[in-house]
Amino acid sequence: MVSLVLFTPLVAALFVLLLRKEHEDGARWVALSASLLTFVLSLGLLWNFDGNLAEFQMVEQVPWIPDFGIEYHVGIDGISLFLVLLTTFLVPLVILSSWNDVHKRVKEYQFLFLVLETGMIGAFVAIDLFLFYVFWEVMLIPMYFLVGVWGGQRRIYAAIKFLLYTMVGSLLMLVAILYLAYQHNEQAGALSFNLLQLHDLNLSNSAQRWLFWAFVFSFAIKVPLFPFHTWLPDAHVEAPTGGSVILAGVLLKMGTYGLIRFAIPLFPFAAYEYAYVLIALAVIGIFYGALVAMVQPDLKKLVAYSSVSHMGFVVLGLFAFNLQGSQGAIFQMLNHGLSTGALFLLVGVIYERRHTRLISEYGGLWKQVPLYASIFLVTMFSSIGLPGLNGFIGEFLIMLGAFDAVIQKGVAGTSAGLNWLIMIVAVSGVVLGAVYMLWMYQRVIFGPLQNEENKKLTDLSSREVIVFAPLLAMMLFMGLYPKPFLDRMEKTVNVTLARAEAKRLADDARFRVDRMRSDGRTATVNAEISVARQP
Amino acid sequence: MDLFTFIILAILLVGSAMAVVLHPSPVYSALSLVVMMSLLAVYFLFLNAHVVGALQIIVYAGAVMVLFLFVIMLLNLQTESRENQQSEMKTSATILCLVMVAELAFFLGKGGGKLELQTSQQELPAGFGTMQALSERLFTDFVLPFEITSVLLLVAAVGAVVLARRQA
Amino acid sequence: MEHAHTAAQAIEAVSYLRWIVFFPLIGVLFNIFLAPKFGRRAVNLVAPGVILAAFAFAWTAFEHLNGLPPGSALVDHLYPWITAGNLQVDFSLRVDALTAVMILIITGVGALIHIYSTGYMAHDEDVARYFTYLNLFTASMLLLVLGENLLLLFVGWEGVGLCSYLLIGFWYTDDEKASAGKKAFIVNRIGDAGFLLGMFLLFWTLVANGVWTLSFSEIQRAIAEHPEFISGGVATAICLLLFIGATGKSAQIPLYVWLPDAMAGPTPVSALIHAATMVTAGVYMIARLHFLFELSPTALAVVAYVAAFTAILAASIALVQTDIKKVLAYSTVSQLGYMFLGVGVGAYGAGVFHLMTHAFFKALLFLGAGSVIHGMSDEQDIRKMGGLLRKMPFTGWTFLIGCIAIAGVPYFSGYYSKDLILEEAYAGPHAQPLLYWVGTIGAGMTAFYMFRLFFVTFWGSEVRASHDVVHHVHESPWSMVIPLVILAVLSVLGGNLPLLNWLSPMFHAGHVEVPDFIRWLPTVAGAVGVVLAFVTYGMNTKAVEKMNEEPVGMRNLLWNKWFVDEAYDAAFVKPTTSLANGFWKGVDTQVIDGTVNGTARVMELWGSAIRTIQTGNVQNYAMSFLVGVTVILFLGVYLW
Amino acid sequence: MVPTHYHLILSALLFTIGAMGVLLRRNTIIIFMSVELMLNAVNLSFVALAQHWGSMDGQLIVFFVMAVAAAEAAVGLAIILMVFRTKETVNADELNFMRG
Repeated sequence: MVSLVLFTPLVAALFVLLLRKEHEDGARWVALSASLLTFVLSLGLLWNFDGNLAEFQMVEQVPWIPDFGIEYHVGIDGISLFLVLLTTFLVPLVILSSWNDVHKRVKEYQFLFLVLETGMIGAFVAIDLFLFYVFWEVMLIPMYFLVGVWGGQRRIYAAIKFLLYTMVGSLLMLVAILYLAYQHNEQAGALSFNLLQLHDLNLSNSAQRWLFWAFVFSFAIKVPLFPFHTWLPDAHVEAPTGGSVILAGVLLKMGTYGLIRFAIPLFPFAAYEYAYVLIALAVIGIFYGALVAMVQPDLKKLVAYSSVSHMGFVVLGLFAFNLQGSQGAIFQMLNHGLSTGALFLLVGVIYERRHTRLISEYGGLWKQVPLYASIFLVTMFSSIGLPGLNGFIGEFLIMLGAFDAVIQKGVAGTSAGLNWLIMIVAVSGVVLGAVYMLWMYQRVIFGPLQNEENKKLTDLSSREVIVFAPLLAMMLFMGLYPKPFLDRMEKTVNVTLARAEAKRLADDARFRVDRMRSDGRTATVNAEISVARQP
Repeated sequence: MDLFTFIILAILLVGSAMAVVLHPSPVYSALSLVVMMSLLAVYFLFLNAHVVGALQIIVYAGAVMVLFLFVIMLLNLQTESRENQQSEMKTSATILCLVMVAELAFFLGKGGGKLELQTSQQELPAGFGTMQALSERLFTDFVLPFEITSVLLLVAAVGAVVLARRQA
Repeated sequence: MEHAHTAAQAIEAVSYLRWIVFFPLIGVLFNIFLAPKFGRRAVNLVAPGVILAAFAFAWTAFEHLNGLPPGSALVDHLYPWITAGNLQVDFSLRVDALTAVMILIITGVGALIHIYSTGYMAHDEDVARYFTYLNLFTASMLLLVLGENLLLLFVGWEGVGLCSYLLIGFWYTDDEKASAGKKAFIVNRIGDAGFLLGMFLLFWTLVANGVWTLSFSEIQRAIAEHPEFISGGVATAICLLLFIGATGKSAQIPLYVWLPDAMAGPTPVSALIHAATMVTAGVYMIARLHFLFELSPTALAVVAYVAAFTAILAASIALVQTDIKKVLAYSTVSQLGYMFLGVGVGAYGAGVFHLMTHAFFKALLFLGAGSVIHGMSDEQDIRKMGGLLRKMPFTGWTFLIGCIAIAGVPYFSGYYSKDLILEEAYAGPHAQPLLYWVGTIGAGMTAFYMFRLFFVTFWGSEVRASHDVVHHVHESPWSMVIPLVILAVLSVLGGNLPLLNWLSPMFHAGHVEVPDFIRWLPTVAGAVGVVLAFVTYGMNTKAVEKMNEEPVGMRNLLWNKWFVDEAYDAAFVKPTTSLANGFWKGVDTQVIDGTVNGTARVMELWGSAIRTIQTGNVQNYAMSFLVGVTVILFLGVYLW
Repeated sequence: MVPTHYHLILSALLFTIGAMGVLLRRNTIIIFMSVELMLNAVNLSFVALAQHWGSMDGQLIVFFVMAVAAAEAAVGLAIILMVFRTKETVNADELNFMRG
């Protein structure tokens, strides 16, 4: 089942390759129908998913490179389920939206998009770390080309910046993955990249720290967490609309997904120890991204910086280490995928007509394109986090969780004043989010219609309405009835957190025992060991 | 092989090799190479490698060198002036080669260190180096590399044709 | 206390409460999807119709509740909304005595204003969009008061903010109006951020004691049974954070600045949102959470002081304004101050009472102002008006009734509620006698500026406007006049409604005993204000000319609203913008990208240095290759 | 009997002569022939070692080396031909297409 979803786009991609170059519409139709088919198949995943199970479901496990313990091992759990669905949901819309947008090398464009889809789904469903790494890189290459070939003026700079940034991070992660596999070899006698087996490794304190940072560095670049975010505005601005949507909608989620899937469960001790750093960076990102977004003259850049702010919320929620925060974070990933994806699509719509993204070029569009303006309005408020739309649920749960962690439990630090400062800055993101979005909206949509060029704008075509309708419907549905989503996540998140907490406590006890041994205080060691053995 | 034969062959081999490298005319160089390869074939016979010796004559001295001579004639290459013969790195290259020879000779002269190449001569199995023995290995254990080699040759042949074809 | 608590309180589950919210939403959907097909007449029918339907359901709920023992409630449980572990937030609606009053005000006044709008917006081409927003607003406001838990209240809370934003900026082609909408939303958001923090603190404080809930009734029960759950300091923090939310929504210091600007919207909107309903949400919220505020006298005191200060500050600004809507806007801020003063001194019933009477007379005043503006071809400057009483008799006389009511003339509605608040401030359960005096001075100012407005606008014999405008002045159509008349009747009689009795099971309000002169002093102050206004503006025809002069001294200060907007601009807006620019151009471009690109540049330098040995000559490469071989051989020989 | 390392030293000598040819000469054809010379030198050591260890594998490898050398000669000479056509020279100093 999972493999079917995973490889349908890839097969279709190969099929696209066989088409003749002139056959542009053929390539579009193949890509669209394949991605739709993938979406329908992924609905099967949702249908078969059992929300009462915390562990991976629909698991497929086949040896791949047995000598090194590498397996083709995929499955779905409450964390990845909706991210896979988000991916399969967005890709058809993106292909549809770029129907008339892309004229250059259409066949290759569709091919890369389908390969990209397989890469993204694969990264979400992989249980084997090696497999995860493979898909992680598979994702990178099509994106590099999408930016580099179909991008704007400075596309080469942006593409290379994007590639190098991500590569640097992912290489560190690769080293960490290999270390884990070898560690497993030492402790259990065989190489293994199986996440479920690697959970049980006993890592030393310093090893945990190094590995944690290797993983986090890689994911932080992808998220992107302040101060590793500068590739994002460049990549977004230069990428074609479809690329931006997928980049913001799905690729950024890889970072936060990696945090909750790998970094926190594998190294809970280090995660807890350094939570304050990540919370601080997340909060700075929220504030910083919002402020910088405010003064951007370019629509796409504005939305890109808003992503920095929104993804900061997600990281904040994850490092709250509680159910509310984590569930909110996962929910917020979906929200951000929908609303920021829709925002990029909206920017793409007017860019396609006017070939400029400068806010100052627009103004008073409501008169000319009321339907567009209304859809923009709803999307904007979804992004701002207006209650009743999806954004609010995520932000609320995250802040609720973060409040517990920061103020009540003091995860971030010991000084109450500092904790309140962190919390207030985080909440200020809600205000600033409204500031930059509304200001942008006012300058683009409101005011008098002065620019002659804009008087020629046409409102959304029926194709574009078809693209936006499902997005808006999902925003409303998720805002009004988030329970089906939250329920399916809850078990997995709960177990993940509980396991991480248990492991952290066990590690903590182990380290204390080690320290005492080295101090020569053997008398109390036995007592400590019995404490450590308790769950 | 006794020491005398070895010395004779070695001197001839080194001489013809030097001629290949140093002779100003490409044609003479090529002919020296033919001589050198034929001598090597003889050398192989002394080392119980009959089949390889025969192949050396057929493939190298026969096929490959004819190819070389064809090309030389095709390009109509003449003896070149002195300064055109040798590159600017003449001195350093010579020194480098001398150093390398010294190193190799030193290393091998000591019997290749732990390999102890001078002592452990052993009895050869019956039929060593014969066509039958070679074929048995070649078409059982080495059949896959063998087939791949055939593909390689085919590719090389096609490639050579494509490359050498005069573009319209 | 008439209602003793002997009778059993009932919680009755009903399923029609949802229709109170759903009907306006049906209107929204109609206006979005079907209005283009059915046209203006259908919109004019449907939009007020759905509000009337909601009113009918609200009345049903009220009657239903009336038939139950005091302190009862109706609950309509729809579905579990958010669940995350032990946290469960339900989508359920609840009507108790307080909510019943609120929904009747919202749907009642709302319906009148919808009807009025059909006349007022008759010449606007975007009427469907207008009613979409207005219906959505009503739905959100109803959700705000019906919501059974804090989060649902917050949904409505932000929803009304959204509609306020949309309606203020309704005439979006005017950049200033769009900016006013944006300002309203953002200032509200600042308050909302505080509100959220308060909600979080409350939630986790209860969780620390094992209670996972955001539901009002459960929180109330938990606190009633275990007051020790929330210590004094924490309670103060929670209440003050929530109050920050209230200052945003209900335009109190320091976040009141958006409300005067919000007058950019259509006048019926100002009447409904920025006078009668939305801005009172903060008062409602505190009344709803009074059990929480009771835990912290400090917080209550802060509320009372802020409120009184707001009341007098806004009243002072209203004294000199010349825009008819601006005067009413500052008057609203000031009256909201009185409401908060009421709840701040623990007189929740009195606060809600004033909320209701204010809804009547301020809606009346705004609608009257709208009628004037409509008749004067969109002129809002009172210096260009005058003598309108004769030209627009219904509007003029009903406006006068509104002025009398707000000025606190005895036996009109404002008299009852405002005096009650001031009496409570003097001797109530959390009395702040100082604030009684502040409030009394404010009452005098209120009477003065309202009658100044009345005299300058309606009194006199001639209209000080251009010939064309004067020629066009006309009384408004019936659809606008009828709501005026109904509201005028309510403004006169509203004070006699037995609201305090109705609310008493919730708030335990008792009558306070105060000396007679304390009881009459606010009325006297009001009378002085009226007389002063009459002397200055009613008898003196030169007064208007003086209003045209350049303001100096104190007048200048008031004319410019104490320069608060300018101060905020300098203190918050400008620094934020320059900080943002600094972040972008400094940190992002220079520091981070500088580092990144610098690394790349260093690599490039290395590359171009190393590139020189790439001669392209095969023999050079072979040479270096052989050098390497030699070195390795040497190492091999040496090591072996 | 001649000890094996004599053969190997001879092989090394021939190899170095070939290498010297590669480095010294400017004529690409002669460079190419020197490469062939080096290959032959290596073949010599393979055959000698095959005899030394009494294993046929060395001879088999020589067989494959010959095949590869033949292929290489064919392609290499074709390349030289083509280069000569465009550059009108076989002088290695003047062939710097790969200059960075």
